[in-house]
Amino acid sequence: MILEVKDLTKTFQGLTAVKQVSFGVEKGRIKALIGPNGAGKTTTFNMITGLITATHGTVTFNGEVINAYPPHMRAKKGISRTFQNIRTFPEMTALENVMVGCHLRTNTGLCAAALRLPLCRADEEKARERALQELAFVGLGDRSHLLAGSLAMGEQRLMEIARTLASEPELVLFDEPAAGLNGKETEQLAEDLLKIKERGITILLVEHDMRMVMRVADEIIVINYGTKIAQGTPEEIRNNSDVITAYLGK
Amino acid sequence: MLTIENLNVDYGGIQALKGISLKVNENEIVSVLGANGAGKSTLLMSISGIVTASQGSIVFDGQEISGKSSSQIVRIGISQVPEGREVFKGLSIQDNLMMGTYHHHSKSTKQSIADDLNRVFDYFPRLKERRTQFAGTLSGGEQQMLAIGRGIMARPKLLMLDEPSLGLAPLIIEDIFMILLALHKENIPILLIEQNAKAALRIATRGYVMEAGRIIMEGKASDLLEDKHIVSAYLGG
Amino acid sequence: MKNNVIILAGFWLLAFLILPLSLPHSAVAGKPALKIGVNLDTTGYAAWLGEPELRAVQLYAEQVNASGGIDGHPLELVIYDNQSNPEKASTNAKKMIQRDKVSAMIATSITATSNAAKPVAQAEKTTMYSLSGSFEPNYPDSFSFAGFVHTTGMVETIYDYFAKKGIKRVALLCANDSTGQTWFEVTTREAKKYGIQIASERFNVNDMDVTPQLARLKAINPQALIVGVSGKPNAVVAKNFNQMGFKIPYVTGHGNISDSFLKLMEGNEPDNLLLPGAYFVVWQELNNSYPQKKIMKEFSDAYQKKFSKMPDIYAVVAYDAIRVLVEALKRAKVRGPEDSEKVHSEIEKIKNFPAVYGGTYSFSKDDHRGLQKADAVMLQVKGGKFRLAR
Amino acid sequence: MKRAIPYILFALFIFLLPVLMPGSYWIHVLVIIGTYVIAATGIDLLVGFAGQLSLCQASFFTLGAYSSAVLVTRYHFDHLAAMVAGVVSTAIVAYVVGAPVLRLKGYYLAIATLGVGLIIQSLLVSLAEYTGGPDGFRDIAPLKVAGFIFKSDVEYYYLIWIIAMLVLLVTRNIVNSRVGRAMLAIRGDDVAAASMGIDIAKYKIQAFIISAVYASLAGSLYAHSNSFISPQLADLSNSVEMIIIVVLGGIRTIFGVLIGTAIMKSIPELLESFLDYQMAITGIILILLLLYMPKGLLGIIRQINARRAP
Amino acid sequence: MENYQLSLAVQFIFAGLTSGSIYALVALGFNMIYNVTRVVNLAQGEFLMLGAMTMISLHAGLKLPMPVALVLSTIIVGCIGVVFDRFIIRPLKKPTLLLLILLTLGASTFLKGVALLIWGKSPYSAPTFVEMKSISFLGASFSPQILWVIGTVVVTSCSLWFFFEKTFIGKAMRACAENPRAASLMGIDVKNFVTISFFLGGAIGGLGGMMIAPISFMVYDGGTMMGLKGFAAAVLGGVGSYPGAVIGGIVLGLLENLATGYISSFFKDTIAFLALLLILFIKPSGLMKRTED
Repeated sequence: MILEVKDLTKTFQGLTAVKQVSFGVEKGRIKALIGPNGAGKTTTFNMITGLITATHGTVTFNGEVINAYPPHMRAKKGISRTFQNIRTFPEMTALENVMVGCHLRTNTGLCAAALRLPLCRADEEKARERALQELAFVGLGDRSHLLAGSLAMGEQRLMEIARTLASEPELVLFDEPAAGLNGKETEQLAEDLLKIKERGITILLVEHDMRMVMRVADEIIVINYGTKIAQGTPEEIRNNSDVITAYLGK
Repeated sequence: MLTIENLNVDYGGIQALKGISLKVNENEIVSVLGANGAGKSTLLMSISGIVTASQGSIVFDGQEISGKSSSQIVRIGISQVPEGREVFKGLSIQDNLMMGTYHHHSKSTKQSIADDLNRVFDYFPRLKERRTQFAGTLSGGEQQMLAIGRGIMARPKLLMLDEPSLGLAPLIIEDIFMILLALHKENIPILLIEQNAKAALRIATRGYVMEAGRIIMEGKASDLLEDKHIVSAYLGG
Repeated sequence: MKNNVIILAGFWLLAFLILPLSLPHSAVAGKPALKIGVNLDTTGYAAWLGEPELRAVQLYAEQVNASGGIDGHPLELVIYDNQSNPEKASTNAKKMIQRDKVSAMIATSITATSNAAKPVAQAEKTTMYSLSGSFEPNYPDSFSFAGFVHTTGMVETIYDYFAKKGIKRVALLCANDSTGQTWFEVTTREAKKYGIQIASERFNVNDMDVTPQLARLKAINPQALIVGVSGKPNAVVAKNFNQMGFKIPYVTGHGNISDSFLKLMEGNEPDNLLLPGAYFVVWQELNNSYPQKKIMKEFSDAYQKKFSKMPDIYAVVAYDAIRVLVEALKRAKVRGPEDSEKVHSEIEKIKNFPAVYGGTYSFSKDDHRGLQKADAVMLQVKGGKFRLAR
Repeated sequence: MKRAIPYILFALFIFLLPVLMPGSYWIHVLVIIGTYVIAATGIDLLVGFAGQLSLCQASFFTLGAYSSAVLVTRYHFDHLAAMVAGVVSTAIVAYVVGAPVLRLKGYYLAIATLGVGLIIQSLLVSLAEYTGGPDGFRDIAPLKVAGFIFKSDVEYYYLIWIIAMLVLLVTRNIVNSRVGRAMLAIRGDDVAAASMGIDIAKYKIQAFIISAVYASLAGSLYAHSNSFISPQLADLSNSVEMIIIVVLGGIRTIFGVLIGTAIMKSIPELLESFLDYQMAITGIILILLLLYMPKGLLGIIRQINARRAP
Repeated sequence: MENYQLSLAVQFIFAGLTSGSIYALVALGFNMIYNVTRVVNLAQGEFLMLGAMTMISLHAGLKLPMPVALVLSTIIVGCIGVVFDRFIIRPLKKPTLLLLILLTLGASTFLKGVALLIWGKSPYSAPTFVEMKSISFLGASFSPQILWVIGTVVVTSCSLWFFFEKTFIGKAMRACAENPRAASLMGIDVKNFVTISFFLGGAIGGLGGMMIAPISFMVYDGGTMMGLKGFAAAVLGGVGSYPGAVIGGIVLGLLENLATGYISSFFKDTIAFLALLLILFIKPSGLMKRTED
């Protein structure tokens, strides 16, 4: 298990958004988290990445309890994510956006930067190369010089993925990556996720597009009203009557 | 009902719409498909008067509406449910719905507005339960219901929806499309823009396909569903 | 790359715009004009002082030029506004000395701006005549002079008056600005000599309400209140003072001797409003034998005729300052900026020069004010007019 | 190497200026411009790159000025040591203040920094025993470094402009590095930045401290070159002026600060004959510049160039 | 002695209420504009000054009776607010917080400059609305004008609250602020509402100025500091909240005056702003922030 979530609970002003959710993610696999809108999926994501702190329960990553870590420390440990409403740095170019992803894997400090020491130059070169590589990986190799804000939405999503990969994560959390993409783009995205999995990176996925989830996920967890209602292989989930009434329909 | 001819829209030097011609007849659900950035939202915005067309005509109910302000257009009877819901998060759910009545509020009787409200609550019982809560506390699916409800409160002669299924769970998408069909039965024509092409074409009577600001194909929805090009480009294998 | 070239071009352009400005003004035909720099607070918070001062200086320049100038040289004023801002005051001083080549300067009426201009005058060896009562012009090799009786003299005048009236417990309310600071320091220091007991509070010039301070001061049951501030805040204090039912004398600084102060206090005038000031203010009350009464009347008439306004104490101080400077220019036979170093030693030689202010100016190496404590007098505001205090 | 040519030309220009206009009063103005370039560059880094609005830059400037002045004049510190002490203590103040304040955002940050500025200013006024109070601090000794005493404007001109150019260079280096990118990312979207492993608090405070250090340095130089300082230097309007400088020159274009400062400090010079009209005219100029050139002069030049380039 | 302490405390509190109420009025006008347009208007203090100056000119200069002068100058300053929006705010293409702050500060310089040209540099005063020397209460005494000031704050804040929370039009105005585009899709004429909000914002600011004119005096640059303190009050109470504006203003006013009274008049601003910072550190979004954001 690379990630283990145990009894995770979050209450907002008396309302329980997530109630004692527990699951694990095995290394090198794709796990999907599905459930109706407002079921608490994004809240769970935010607790894993540290954007909000859990009211109760633990998040264990690589055997270490990381509850007390702020987001950037968790990123340093190897957890990276994308966002439901794409979050780019719109006034930076695509290349610079992805170079920000290299932040963790370079270490120029303030003084080295100010004096532009050789260390700093080397870091810059390294980051640039890495960023170009990742942009090429997601198929944006020729868009690197454009401002992130001027890219089409699908491209921004891909750029966000490249940025995530540039931080050399062990685990990536994808929050509804297919939202707003059409059928064909979604298929392309599924291919990309599988390619990322091939690189040995573990994936936790939140998605409403069932076709994609069924195609890429090794295992699926279903939550509703903040509690886990089912867990299993895509096949099992597809036939689970609870899931059908709560989420899938028909 | 709605007839658009040769519509052109420029966005800061970039031509977003190039000679669009489109029609919505009475009692129709027309859906417009297309990739991101094809100009679908711009089309709706120019019908609503948020964006002004550089050329072309939009005739609604026999009346030329291009060049009219958005508030005039709402008054004429076109109501849009915008992409991404855009509910007023700081207002209560009931107040959100009441905002839909803004353009006829002073002319309508209290009773007729209350009837409308009840009609919406019949469609979306979940909204009724939470009528006094802030809209910001709703989940994505509920917000979409609210946005549609707000559109209905405007008593539209034409309802336009921009990606109502965006980011919603399968079950809720189904609910929403059922409600669109129900509205259609009440003789409200609908112009629907959807990324989720399959679902859209299933309920639509006719469909248009847009690419790079142009309409490249149009036809009966059932025909489009079977078209090879559409299947490979938008529906996925 | 291209950007940088454009920036560079921009800078060159700027330089060409600036260069012509930096050239000295060409001399006019005839005898070259003698220049006096006027560096006043004509806008900003001390603008109400700067304005009358500027008017008085302009009036005198006109009078001098009408009567043939200084040995045939016309007098030219180089006027800059320092916006009551020390930084501007210092810049202005540099500008008038280096660019405009003035022979002497009149500087501001507030201490902070005078202090800011002082090092420039010193470095450039150019005489500066400050119009501030608390500015310190006496120090080794000083090129600075100052108008007014020194604040210490003013405070002593007040305390002498208190001694006569048997006042021993005094409440002190000073502003958090330059004037307030000076009054706070001088009054508390002098109080020891006179055996006066003082309770003090501070307030901000922007305050709309000083009742908390006044309430605290009430605790010592004071026999008089001294308010160390000039201008507008006085009105707020006076209003609160009356409101709280104080009946004791209300004493404030000489900086308030102006028409605008009287207007300000209209309707809120404390029963017993006192301030130390100059004989000029009450020249109509003076005996005809008072030696300066004639020049006082002349100045007052000329000023009123030109500006349709009563001259206030600041106008007088500025008028005197330029009179002294022109006198020194005459005596030193200054013919151009190259002679400006001589001006200050010439002023030190001026003795018994009649002051429109009241009294006479007698300067020396150690006294760059020239006025004595005896030239100050206690005044009282009665019925919207300044009177001699009984 | 070719890229360095404009910089060298510019440096040459700066060094030739005093030769071109000897004895001119404008040298004095240029000294002041140089000082403000140093301080405003800090604002460009903090507001432009890290996206943290600060309304207390002038207070840090004044803090630097006072620490130099008081230490040298009252306690007879070595001038260089006093300057360093001033910079260090300002950095400490910035750290102590910045740690809590920078957690705030938007107007809350604006009002908090404004409060910090007012507190520093009112302390300088209140602690009259050390600072001379509202009258200001006068007779500050001219700067003496290794036996050399800076006296004339021209000497200060060279000193200050060398420092200003170093500051610009250092800032440019920071901006074009991992650190600068991290700051820009925080400005763009702090949540995304944190998710990329950027320690938001650390970089915000680094930017805050650097800008305070620049301000303090500029303040020290100002104190010595001007020999008189007063708490009015810490006025809010001065802090705002520094931000306006940055915006006019072109926010996030390091060298735009030069243009912005030149404009802001020349406006009053050029308007001086308007006296009472000055304020209204300055207001109009500001409004027009901000409305029709929100990207600043250098920003516009860059935009035009970018459009021309493929 | 105890009596003395009590009257001292009452005196401090009334002083705090007076300045606090003025801050509250500035903050109310500020929030009024912010809530409909999301514009951060730092020139609100200048509306105060314009209100006071216009009223004094109308009353003392044109000899209009006080109530007429009050109403007229409220309308005039409201109209200035509208002009302000038309020529200064609306041309701004991409409003950011930074640009808005700078722009409104620039506008404040301009308004001061114009006021300087019209009214000159000398301070003006106005008579209290009701002829009365002073009111005594528990040994403390204060100006009767305080009651007018407090009354104005109560009436203004209550009617604003009622308007925006309870009336249909008020809710529509809130909708405009939250999402102008969605609002116009409802047929709401957003531009009209923006104009109305600037009118009201200007009018409330002007009213504040008229209320204090008899207490403090007004000069061409007398509004700036009050504007800033009012902005601080708005932030303290939570930007956008009307009860917050009132509470923020009163808290700030009380803090200042209690600090003056009980600690030291020398460190008044220092203490008041330290307290403000502390409150912000503990409650980073102000005392009464609405839940929506």
